[in-house]
Formats: sequence, C-alpha cells, structure tokens
Amino acid sequence: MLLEVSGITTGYGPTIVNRGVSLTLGAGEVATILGPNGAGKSTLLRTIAGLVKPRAGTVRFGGSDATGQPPDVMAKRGVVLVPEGRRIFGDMTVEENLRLGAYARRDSAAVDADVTLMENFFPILATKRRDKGGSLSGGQQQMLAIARGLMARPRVLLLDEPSLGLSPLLVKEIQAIILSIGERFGASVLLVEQNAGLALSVATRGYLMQTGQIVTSGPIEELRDMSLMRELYLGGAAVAS
Amino acid sequence: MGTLEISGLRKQFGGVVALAGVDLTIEEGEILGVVGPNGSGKTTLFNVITGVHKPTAGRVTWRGADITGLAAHAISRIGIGHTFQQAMAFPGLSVFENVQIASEHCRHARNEAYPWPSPDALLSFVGLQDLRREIAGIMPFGNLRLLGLALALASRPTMLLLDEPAAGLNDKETAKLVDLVKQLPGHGISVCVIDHDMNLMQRLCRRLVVLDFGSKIADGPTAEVLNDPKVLEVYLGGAL
Amino acid sequence: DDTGNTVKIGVVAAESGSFVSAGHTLPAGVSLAVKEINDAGGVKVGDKTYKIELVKRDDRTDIGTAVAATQELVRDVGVKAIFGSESHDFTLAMTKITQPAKVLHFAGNSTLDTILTDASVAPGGADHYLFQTEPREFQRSGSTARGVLSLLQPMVDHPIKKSVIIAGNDATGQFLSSYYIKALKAEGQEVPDIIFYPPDTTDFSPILTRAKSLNPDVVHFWYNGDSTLTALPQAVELGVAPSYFLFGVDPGIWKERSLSADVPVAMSCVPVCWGESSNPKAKAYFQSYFAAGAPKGVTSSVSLLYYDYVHVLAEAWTKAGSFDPDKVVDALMTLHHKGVVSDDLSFNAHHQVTHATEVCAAKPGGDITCSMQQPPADAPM
Amino acid sequence: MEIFIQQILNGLSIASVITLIAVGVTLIFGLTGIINFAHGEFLMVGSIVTWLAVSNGWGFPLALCAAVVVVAVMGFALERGLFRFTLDLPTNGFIVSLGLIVVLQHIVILFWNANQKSIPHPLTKVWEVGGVRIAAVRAMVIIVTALVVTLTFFVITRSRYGRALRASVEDRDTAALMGIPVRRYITGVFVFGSALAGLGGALLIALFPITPFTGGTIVMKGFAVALIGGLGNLTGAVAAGLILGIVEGFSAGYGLSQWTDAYSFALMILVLLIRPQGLFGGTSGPRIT
Amino acid sequence: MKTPFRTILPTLVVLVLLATVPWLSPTNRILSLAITAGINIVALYGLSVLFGQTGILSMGHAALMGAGAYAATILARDLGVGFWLAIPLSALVAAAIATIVGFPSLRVGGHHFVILTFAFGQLLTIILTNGGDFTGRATGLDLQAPLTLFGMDLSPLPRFYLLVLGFVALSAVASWAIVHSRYGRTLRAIRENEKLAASLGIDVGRHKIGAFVVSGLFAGVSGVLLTYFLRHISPTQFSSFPSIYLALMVMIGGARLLLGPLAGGILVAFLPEMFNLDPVESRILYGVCLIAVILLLPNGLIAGLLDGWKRLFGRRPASSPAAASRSSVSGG
Ligand SMILES: Nc1ncnc2c1ncn2[C@@H]1O[C@H](COP(=O)(O)OP(=O)(O)OP(=O)(O)O)[C@@H](O)[C@H]1O
Ligand SMILES: Nc1ncnc2c1ncn2[C@@H]1O[C@H](COP(=O)(O)OP(=O)(O)OP(=O)(O)O)[C@@H](O)[C@H]1O
Ligand SMILES: CC(C)C[C@H](N)C(=O)O
Ligand SMILES: [Mg+2]
Ligand SMILES: [Mg+2]
Repeated sequence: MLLEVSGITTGYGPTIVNRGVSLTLGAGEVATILGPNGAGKSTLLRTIAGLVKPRAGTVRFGGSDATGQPPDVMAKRGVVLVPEGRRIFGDMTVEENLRLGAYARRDSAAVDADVTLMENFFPILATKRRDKGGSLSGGQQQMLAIARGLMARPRVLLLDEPSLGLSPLLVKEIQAIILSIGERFGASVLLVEQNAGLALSVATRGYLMQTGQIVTSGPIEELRDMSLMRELYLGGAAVAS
Repeated sequence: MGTLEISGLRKQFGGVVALAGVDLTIEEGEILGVVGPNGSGKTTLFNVITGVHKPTAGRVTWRGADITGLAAHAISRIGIGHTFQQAMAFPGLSVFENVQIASEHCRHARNEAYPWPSPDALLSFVGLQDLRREIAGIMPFGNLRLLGLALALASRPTMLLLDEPAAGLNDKETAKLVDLVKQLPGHGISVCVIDHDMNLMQRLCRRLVVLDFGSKIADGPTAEVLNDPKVLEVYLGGAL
Repeated sequence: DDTGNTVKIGVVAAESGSFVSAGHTLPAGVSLAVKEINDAGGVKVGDKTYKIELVKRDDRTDIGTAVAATQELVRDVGVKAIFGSESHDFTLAMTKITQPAKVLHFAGNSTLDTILTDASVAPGGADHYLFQTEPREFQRSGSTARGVLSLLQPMVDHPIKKSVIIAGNDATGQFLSSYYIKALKAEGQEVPDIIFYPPDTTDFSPILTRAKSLNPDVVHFWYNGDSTLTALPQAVELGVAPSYFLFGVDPGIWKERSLSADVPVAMSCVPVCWGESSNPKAKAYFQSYFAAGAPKGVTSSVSLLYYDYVHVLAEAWTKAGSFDPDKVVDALMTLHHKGVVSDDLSFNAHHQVTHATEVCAAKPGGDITCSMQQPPADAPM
Repeated sequence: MEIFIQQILNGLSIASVITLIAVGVTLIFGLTGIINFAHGEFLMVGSIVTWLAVSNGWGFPLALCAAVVVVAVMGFALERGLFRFTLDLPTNGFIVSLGLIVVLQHIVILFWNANQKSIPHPLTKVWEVGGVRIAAVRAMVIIVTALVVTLTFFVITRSRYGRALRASVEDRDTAALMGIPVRRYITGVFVFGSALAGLGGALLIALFPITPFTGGTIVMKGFAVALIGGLGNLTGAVAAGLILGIVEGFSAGYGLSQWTDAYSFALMILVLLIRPQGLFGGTSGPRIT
Repeated sequence: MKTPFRTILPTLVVLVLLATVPWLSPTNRILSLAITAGINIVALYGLSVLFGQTGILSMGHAALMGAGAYAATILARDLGVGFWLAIPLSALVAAAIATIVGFPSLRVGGHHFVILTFAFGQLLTIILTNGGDFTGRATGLDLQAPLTLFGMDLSPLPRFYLLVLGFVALSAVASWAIVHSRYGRTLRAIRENEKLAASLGIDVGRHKIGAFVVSGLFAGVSGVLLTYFLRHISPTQFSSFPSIYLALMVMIGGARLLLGPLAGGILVAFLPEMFNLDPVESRILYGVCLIAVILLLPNGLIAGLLDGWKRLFGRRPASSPAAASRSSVSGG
C-alpha cells in the first residue's frame, strides 16, 4: 500500500475530532471519504499532510513511517493536499501561485512545461496569468488551487472538496482530470467530496465517516447502495450522476 | 414594477470586463436564480448591488429609488441582505452573539411578515439552536453556511442575495437549505440566488438568468433556460 | 548610639534608562562627599556627631518613578535633604513634594531660575527650601562666551566676528541658548543664526552645511554633550568653521578618546573641568572620583554640581546647630564654603550660587589650555 | 551652489544609513511578520562589538565582520528561542521585542557602562571638489549600502526564494503545503536581517559615536521607510530611504530645523494615507489583532 | 442582565480591596507608584475598548493623554478652570484630537494604523516642544490650581489615591458598559470581520473612529489626573516611549477581559519594584520578566491565569480566540 493510515486520533485543544481512523490507498487508486459536515474529513486530510499532529496512530507512506512529519517534508515526499477553501495566495499572481505549487521540485524545465499543461487544463488560468490570485472568481480560484496541487507532481493527491463552486461544465472536466491523474501523473487520489455524484463516479473505493470514525468502507458499488449512506449523506434524494 | 431594477450595469476591473451592461429585474416575492460559468460576473453583480464595488456605469434602483453606489452598510439598512460566496461569520464570537449583532443594525421595520422576533427564533429556524454557545470560527463548514444565512436574515431584509449558499453542503444538507429558502418569500423576503448546483436551482427557482462574460444570455422560466442550447454549451456542457 | 546618630539624605537620579550617562554622576559625586564626611568622623550638630546615611533612588528616567522615589525619601525614609535630579522637568515635579514637606532640595538645573523669585524663596514661599547649585544662566553664559572668545582668538589668524549657535531642541538647550546668544552679542559677536536640532539627531551634516553657508568664525555647540561629540567630527569633515566651541564637554574625555581636530576647539565644563583643569583642587577631586569607580563620561564634571553641596549642607547643619529646616536655610544663606569649584561658594538672595566657569581650548596639535572666567555682574540687555 | 550640492550629498548619506536599517526591517517585518522593535538594539550591539574589537586592536574590516557574525548569531538564538513562539500572534512578538530592548540596552550598560563610545574613523580622507566636501567614510557607507542592497535584491528576489517568502508571510500553512520549509526560511530571513543590523551597527559607529540608546531613535525611521516603500519591497526601501534622507537633509538644512522630525513624520503620514500599500507595494504584513 | 454582571464582579471586588490600601499604612512610594499606575489604567481602559474590542492598536496614545494634560493645565492657567470642570473639557479636547487623527488614519488598517498613530503622537510632541509660550516649549508647564472636593484638599497621597481609584472604577464600569452594550458588540463585529459587519448594516468607518474617539476620552481624563498629580508636565512625558508602554501594558494584562488593564497597569508599574537589585540588573530582569509573561501567557496575564485556573479545576477552558481566528473558515 502506498499510504497506510492506522488508528489515527486527532483533535484541537480539548475536542477530539478523529478517533482511531484507519484507511489505505493503493498506488494509482482513487478513494473517497464521504461523510456529513463536521465528521472530521478535512482534519484527517490535514493530518496526513502534516498540518495537524496526530495524538495517536501512524501514517505510513511508501512503506516508511511518516507520522507527524511537517507538511513541507510530506510535500517533498509527494503527499500534497489541495486544501478546503482554496487558500490561494491572493497577493500573488496566478503564475506565481502555480510555480509555488512546484516549489519542492528542482526540474525547472519540466515545471515550465507543467505550467503550460495546467493552462491547457484550465484555459482561464492562461488568460489571468498575470492577475492577482485574489481577484479571481470563486470558481477560478478553485481551478487554480487544483492546478497548483497538480504542479507538485504528487504521488498522493489529497483533494478536499475540489468541485466546490465549479460550474457543472467544469465539474465534468474535474471528473475527467481526476480519472486521468493515475495514468497522467502516476498519482493516487484521496478525495473528500460533498458532491456525491462526482465522488461516486471517480472513486473505486469509499470510506464513510461519521463523527470522526470510519463507519463503513468498501468498493464504491457496494457503498452506493447502502442505506446508511443514503440516510447520512444523500438525504434520501436520488443520486445525480 | 420590480422591487430591484438594474439597468445597463457595467463593471470593469482594469482591462477585465466583469459586467458588460446587464439589465435585470427582480420581482417582489420571487426566487430568482442566477447561473453562469465561473468568472461570468455573478458575484460581481451582487457586489455591485450591495455596495462592495461601485459600478463603472449603469443604475440600480430599489422600489423606484436610485441606490447606485451606496455604501455596503447603507444597502443593508434599506433591506437588501446578502451572504458571501466564502462562508463568513464573526469567528471569535459565539453563534448567538453573531446573530444578535446582525439583528441590531437594521433601520427599517417595513417587513411586517418577518417572523423571527429574536436571535433564538432565527437560530431555531436554521436549526442551529443547540449550538448557540459554540464559537463560530471552529464550526464545521456546513454549519457556518447556515449561520451565514441566519446572519443575513437577522438584518431583517426584504430581499436576500445568496451567493452559492449550498457550496460545500452535501445533498442532505442542501435539501434542508432548499426547504429554508423556499419559505422566505412567504415571510416577505424576495430571494436572488447564485449556485452551480442545478438540482438545487431547479427545486428553488421558477425563473433563471444566465450570465456569460458579463452579459445576460438567457432569462426565463427555469426549465426553458436549462434547455437553451446556448446555455447547454457554455455552462452545462450537455444535458443534465 | 549608632542608630540615633545618623542623618539621612537622598539622591534621585537616572541610574538606568536613557538619561543614565548624565544621571549616574549624581550618586557618584554625592557618595564620595558622604564618604569623606563620615570618614572624617561625621557632622557635628549641636553637641552630637552624626554619620550621614545616603539613600539612593533610581528614577529609571521615568517621571512617575522619580516622583514616587521622592515621596518615599521625603515621607517614608524621612531624609533631611534631597539631591537631584539633573533632568529639569523631573526636578520641577519633585519640588512640588520636597518644598511643602520642608525638605532641603539641591539641584543643578539652571532652569530653576524661572521659579526662584523673591516671593517664592521667602520664608513661607513655595520654594523656600530649594537651592540651585548652578550659577544663573546669564552669568554662566556670560563667562563662557568671554572665555571661549578670548581663548580662541589667539589661535586663529583673523578677528573672530561671526558666531553661529547649534543647540539641542530640548528644555536645557532652549533655555541655555537663549542666554548664550545675548552673551555673545554683548561680546560684540554677530550671530546670524541659532540652529536647533531635534534631541535625537545623529547625522548633523545638513545642519552643519547650513552653518557653513553663513561663513562663521566660530560654531558653538550648545548642549548636550553626547550630541556635541557626535556633531564635531562631522563639522571637521565638512570644514564648517575655523574654530569650534563645545559646551559641557570635559577635556578629560577629549583626551580619553584621543579626539582631535585640524582647527582649535574650545570646551567648557559644568562647572570646572576634568582632565586639564587650571584648578588644582579639581584634579584631586577627579582622581578620587574615578578611583571610587565612577565611569569616565562626557560630562563627568556634572558630579561637582552635587559633591560640593553635600559639604555645604554638612557645614550648614553644624552652623545651625540643628536639623530644623528653617534654621538650616538661614545658615545656608550666610555660609561661605571653600569647595572644589570655588573657594567661596555662597548662595545669593534667590538661592543660587555664583562661581566662575572654566573654559579650555585644544590646539590642533593637541595642547590644551584652560582658564577661569569670572561671571558678569549683570545680565546683558 | 556648492552648498546645495553638499546638501544633496548629505541627504544621500543620511539615506544610505536609513536604507540599510530599513532593508533589515522590511525583510523581517515584511517577510516573516515579526515586528522586531529591538532591531535598533541589534544595530547597537553591532556597534558595540565593532567598538570592542577596534579597541582591542583589530582592524576595522575585521571588526565589521565580527559585528555581522555576532549579531547574526544573536538573531538566530533569539528567533529560535523567543520569536518563533510568537509567529501566530505578531503583537506578542512586538512585546517580546520591547522586552528585548530593555534587556539588550542594560546588558551593554552593565558590562561597558552607558557612556558614549566611538572609534577612530577607519578612513580619514576628505576629498574637496569645488567647495564640496566628500568624506571617505561616508562614501564607503554609501558604497557598502549600495552593494549590500544589490546583493540582497539578488538573493531575495531570485524568483523561487522570494516567491516562497512572500507566500509564507501570506499564509504559512498553505505555503508549507507547497513544500516550503516555512520555519527554516523565517529563521533564515531573521538571521539575514540581523546580520544586516550588525553591518549597519559597524558602519554607524564608523560614522558617529553611539550610546546604548542610539538604536531606539534610529529604528523608527527604519520602520517608516519600510512602510513608505512597501513592506518586504527592497526597491521600495531604497526609494523611500532616499526620499526620507533628502527630505530630512533639506528640512534641517533649509527649513525650520527644530521641526526636522516633523517633516519626515508628516511625509510618512501623507504617503501612507495616499498609498497605504506603500509607494511600491508590498506584502500586507502580519495581521494585527 | 444577569450573566454580564457576573463579569464585572471580580473587578469590583478587586477595586474594593484596593480601596482599603490607604488603611494598611503603605509606604508613600507604593502609594505614589499606585497613583501613577492608576492614572495609566484609566487610559488603558480606553485602549482596551479600542484594541480589545475593535482590534485597533494605537501607539500614540500617550499623546492623547498629553492633549488632556495640556488642556487642563492651560485651562487652569488662562481661564482659571478647576479640576472638576477640566475633566470633561479636557476629555473633549483629547477626543477632538483623536477625531482629527482618526479620520485619515483609519482609512488604512492594521499595522499601518499603528505606525500612523505613532507618527501622529510624535508630531504632537514636536508641536508641544515648539509651541512657544502657549505650551511652555520643551520645559513644559507648571500647574498651580488646587485640587479640592467640597472644600477638602485632595492632594495628600492617600486621598489622591482614592480619587484616582474612583476614576479607575468609573472607567472600568464605563468600559464594561461599552463592552456589554450593543455598541460593544458592534465593535467586536468589526474586529472579527469588517466585510461581514458592513454587509449587516454596520457603518464600519464611523464606528472605528468612534472607538478611537471614545478611547481618547479616557486618555484625556487620565491626562488631567496626571497633571494634577505631577503639577508639572512637559512634552517628553507624552512621546513615543510612554505610548509604546501603554500599548505594552494593555497587551500584557490582556485587552479583552475587564481585569486586564488593571493587571497590566499594576504589573508594569510594580514589576521593577520586586527586585531588590542594582538598578541596571533590575532593568534586565524586568525585560526578561516581560518576555516571560507574554511567552507563557500569550493572551495576557488575566486570560492566562483564568485558563490555568480552569485547567487545574476541571472546567473546560474557553477555546482561545486566537486559535479560532486562525481557523480556515474565517473571513476578513
Ligand atoms: N482549527 C480548529 N480549531 C478547533 N476545532 C476545529 C478546528 N478546525 C475544525 N475543528 C472542529 O473539528 C471538527 C471536524 O472538522 P472538519 O473540518 O475536519 O470536518 P469535515 O468533515 O471536513 O466537515 P466539512 O464537510 O464541513 O468540511 C469540527 O467539529 C470542527 O468544529
Ligand atoms: N477585484 C477584482 N479585481 C480584478 N478582477 C476581478 C475582481 N473581482 C472579480 N474579477 C474578475 O471579474 C470576473 C468576474 O468575477 P466574478 O467573481 O463576478 O465571477 P462569478 O461569476 O461569481 O464566478 P464564480 O462562479 O467562479 O464565482 C472574473 O474574471 C474575475 O477574475
Ligand atoms: C548638564 C548640564 C550641562 C546642564 C546644567 N546642569 C543645567 O541644567 O543648566
Ligand atoms: Mg471539510
Ligand atoms: Mg462567484
């Protein structure tokens, strides 16, 4: 397994957020974590990326221990988080944002090529290359955040609600991009999504998280039809796909 | 005559034309949807109406009075409330205090149908009554969205502009939101909503406006607009 | 009998904070005098002999602390006299405490001139127990001006006619220079400009260039000592004038730091010079002063504004035969003391001393000559 | 006329000293978000080290190097030991620096007393060109400043590193997610800024005598220049330093000299009101709440 | 309301305890330092409204104190105005100056405001220094006016102490009333998120200036007390260092809790008294203590002690506001 999380417990101050969470992610795989608001999905991703120190449990990456490593080390090793809420560098230009994504890389020629690649994925980024990140529309910022994450050429990409604020057209494109990440970038994806349609259509495996714990997991087809899933997550409505 | 009338509204940021002359009317008691590709000018439209940005050209009138370019707080005080695309609250204060502050600055009591006499009533309406003592800044995202809605409602608006209220919510939470928003016209609050979730828009709005590159490219009943080939092409990328 | 036989006096001065380089001279000078008196057996008052106990308080260059220290010394410790502080607005606030409490107060701030009036020093007046240990400013300015010009004239080869004053824009600078300009004019000098600099100035070149444009024969740097020594090398670099005068800089520090200039430089000391004095007593004084551990500063001689007056006070106690403040004031008013600064230290009707001022001048080669100048009797018009 | 040219030169020389301080301030304040009011005391320590070294017979160049090294090491220790615990609350860092001011000043006083200290000018030559006098020390300071600023400009704005620094001050967590070793960079900038303070201190005592309190009065000018030019912006610091130097020189030289500081404060107020981001734009610095 | 009243109770208790001090035969040094501290605390309560509630830090606050002090002195000198009338008049003068400074400065936020207030403070000192006979130049002004209440002389230290304590109590109550009023909530809203505040009908600019002016009122009163205590004032007392120290006191004590200014003012005034050392060594230790306090109790003395108390005695500590405002979801 490329990424193995076992028994992770996290919290902020006196509150415990995750309790003994375990999950795995294979090479080239796309897995998704689903769960209601406040379940602790983002916290788990932040823990894997090194932003939150776990109180218990271990994170293993590529066969070696990576528990509690700082985020820059994780990024250098290839674990990259596209954080919730975009976190664009608003005072810096779009291109600077992109290049920052590749900060840990040393192959500057390939970085240039990747900037072009991202601009092909999201043509608006080319148009706005010299504009400040902060002046972008919400959806444009989301594209930039995803592109910035890809610029690192990660081995594991942690995506926290990537479809947030994107137009239906772009959600479809994102869907395609996620599906191609495995072969194009040789990376695995751990996806947290509220747009169940998107999550269920790209992932092969899913975890259902509730109040900080994994309550169910399994192949996506099984998960899709579970009643708990419907109850917790979909509010009984039909899944749009 | 509509409550809020917009004519020839134009906004430029340097060379970027975010709004290229938009005409739009929001009627009393309706829930109007605004959709469009990312960067098409939807948020800018709201920002110009609510006084965050001054328009480059054009006029906004509210019940016949010119309100173009009024400051943000003044707009709120005449009864036009709004929520932000990035969910916002006063992070260091309790949920209750958040709503309390928001309810203290309206200068108008024209909306007789306004049903929430106290911050707590509002919190029950959005379903946050149990979290009233929680510090807003550490609530999960979904609750923050609901709080944002409560804050906007607390300022006793007669019109509410919602910018992507369902972003970050799952289907279950979205359903709850739809439920809430649908009640608003009954309480004397007209609504204009931006969102990329067509499911939501279909359930919420009878009329839809589509922006593209800062111009209105469609305006009509939701079902018709969503089948407009132009809209399919630039926005939906094919049938739903 | 030890406990009954001590009398307490206090010093309030900046022993830390930004005024410390001038402030530390006070406790050093006073301690030295107290030690001398005690070593000689103590003060005889009436038929008893008392040792003097010195209570030092640091004002931390903060007026609130200075006031609290004074309250403590006056009310808690019960000192009979207070010395300090050298910061004149602190002193003014301190007098508001010492005077109602009838505690003798000695301070070397010439600005006290503004409050020491016939009415205020009269018995029952607001400042009856306040004494200024610095001559009246017209006297110091007058003797200084005369001394500077007479020492410098032989060292330059043309008549000295034009003087420019450069003064710090603080209380002392503003007050002193207003007298000095009159004194220079009374000596026949043309004074085209007096240039004030903000107290924190380090780069004087614009001001000096401005002075240079007036073609002065002498540029007078008029307090404070640190700024003066900062400015002088810059003036020399710019070739501002054919001679300079530094107020309140001891020749001792000039030699200590091996300073030099390519033109003659006059220095005046407050009140007599450390380093190269024409006054033999001063030499001995500074020897024991530094031997007691005081650091060598730009204005180490300021300690003499306090040292002599501890002896004066002791003499007055003996003479009055009592510590009763009113009797001591009467004794002080008639006393003539042989001090370091002068063989005849006495207070005038306004509780101010009068003494000569010493001015020295360093030739470009390094030789320093000094001379005492008697103060003028009357203020110039 | 030569007086006028002389005044321009004076302004330039004032500007170079201010700029050198401002560069340190603008880097530390603008790129790490640490509000180090004790920067002036770092400078003073640099001067004291130089003074000690020169008094012990070292040559000035060697003494200068010693000052740079000592202050850099001190900066390293203080950043690791104190400031890093205040990174999330810049105002607390500010209090720490106020405490440091008191501590550093009085440690120096404790060991070497409060009196003014000076060293002989390392260069004594004064050139006279048509009535205008140029002192070699001042020329040296101007040249060293120019060199250092250019070098710094090269290092800091070398796109990758500079970008990473600006990103770090804007959003530390996200910058770390990009693989930027934020903590290490912050330390690096702090140490570099401290080294500049050491250098500034050495040059300062080459020009003027100093006291343990000299730093406090100069550092405000550094902050003023950093803000006028735009935080973290080197070009801005240089331009603003020049402007402030010239304004100060001319107001002291031609205006009501006792109002000199008033002119520079008024200028600063004016610039910040008209262009809050500074003349050349910069980072938005730490959030103060 | 019941709950907010609980928040003023500890402060009132402390003040009542402090009121007994003159009967414990304190030394006059202590009394005198306490008076100086109390005078500062009056100003600190104003700063706590500005900084603690509105999130704006002023580093020119001593200058506003100076405005009050000079106003009172000049009023007494030229118009024979006594202490009790000088209090409101000088407070108004300080508030007026705060308005003049606030209008332009508050257009820019954050650290720019800090530096601007600092610059304005310096400017005011320079004006006082060069103001001719009217302001007494660098020498400053003497105050002659007596201080009486119903014919009783208030200048003896214990009485003056009680007078100052009375003003401290008044300012604490005033500051508490502001914090728990609608107005206080409005200010907090601005501190937390200006954009959102504006969208809810709050005139952000006006309220920020308002808060600055209110803090100016406190500073003005404190200036009057100072001049009646020292009876001599000069520009340097109101220059940059006093201003910086006021800011430091409010942060050390903690600006958001009512006991904060009290704690900050007392700590900074009495900390140096605790060391019976040589002056220079005691200064060093003082600096070290400042650093230690702020590193160990980053939210100020009082908040830190409260947290410690709660941790020791079980109750869940209040989530620190600092952590909250860094959470990713906040705006502003
Ligand atoms: N910085 C923080 N400090 C304290 N508590 C926090 C912080 N961030 C999150 N929490 C708490 O941790 C819990 C889990 O939050 P998290 O953001 O991980 O949930 P989530 O599953 O990602 O929810 P969402 O779907 O809304 O994004 C929440 O109850 C939240 O209040
Ligand atoms: N402050 C600004 N400065 C410069 N350009 C801006 C600014 N705000 C918005 N724009 C630009 O204006 C255009 C419209 O932006 P707007 O935020 O209105 O889009 P939107 O329709 O809300 O998009 P989304 O659905 O992604 O939120 C975008 O191209 C954006 O980059
Ligand atoms: C220090 C001295 C030069 C000042 C002098 N004692 C005075 O106040 O007049
Ligand atoms: Mg989340
Ligand atoms: Mg938008």
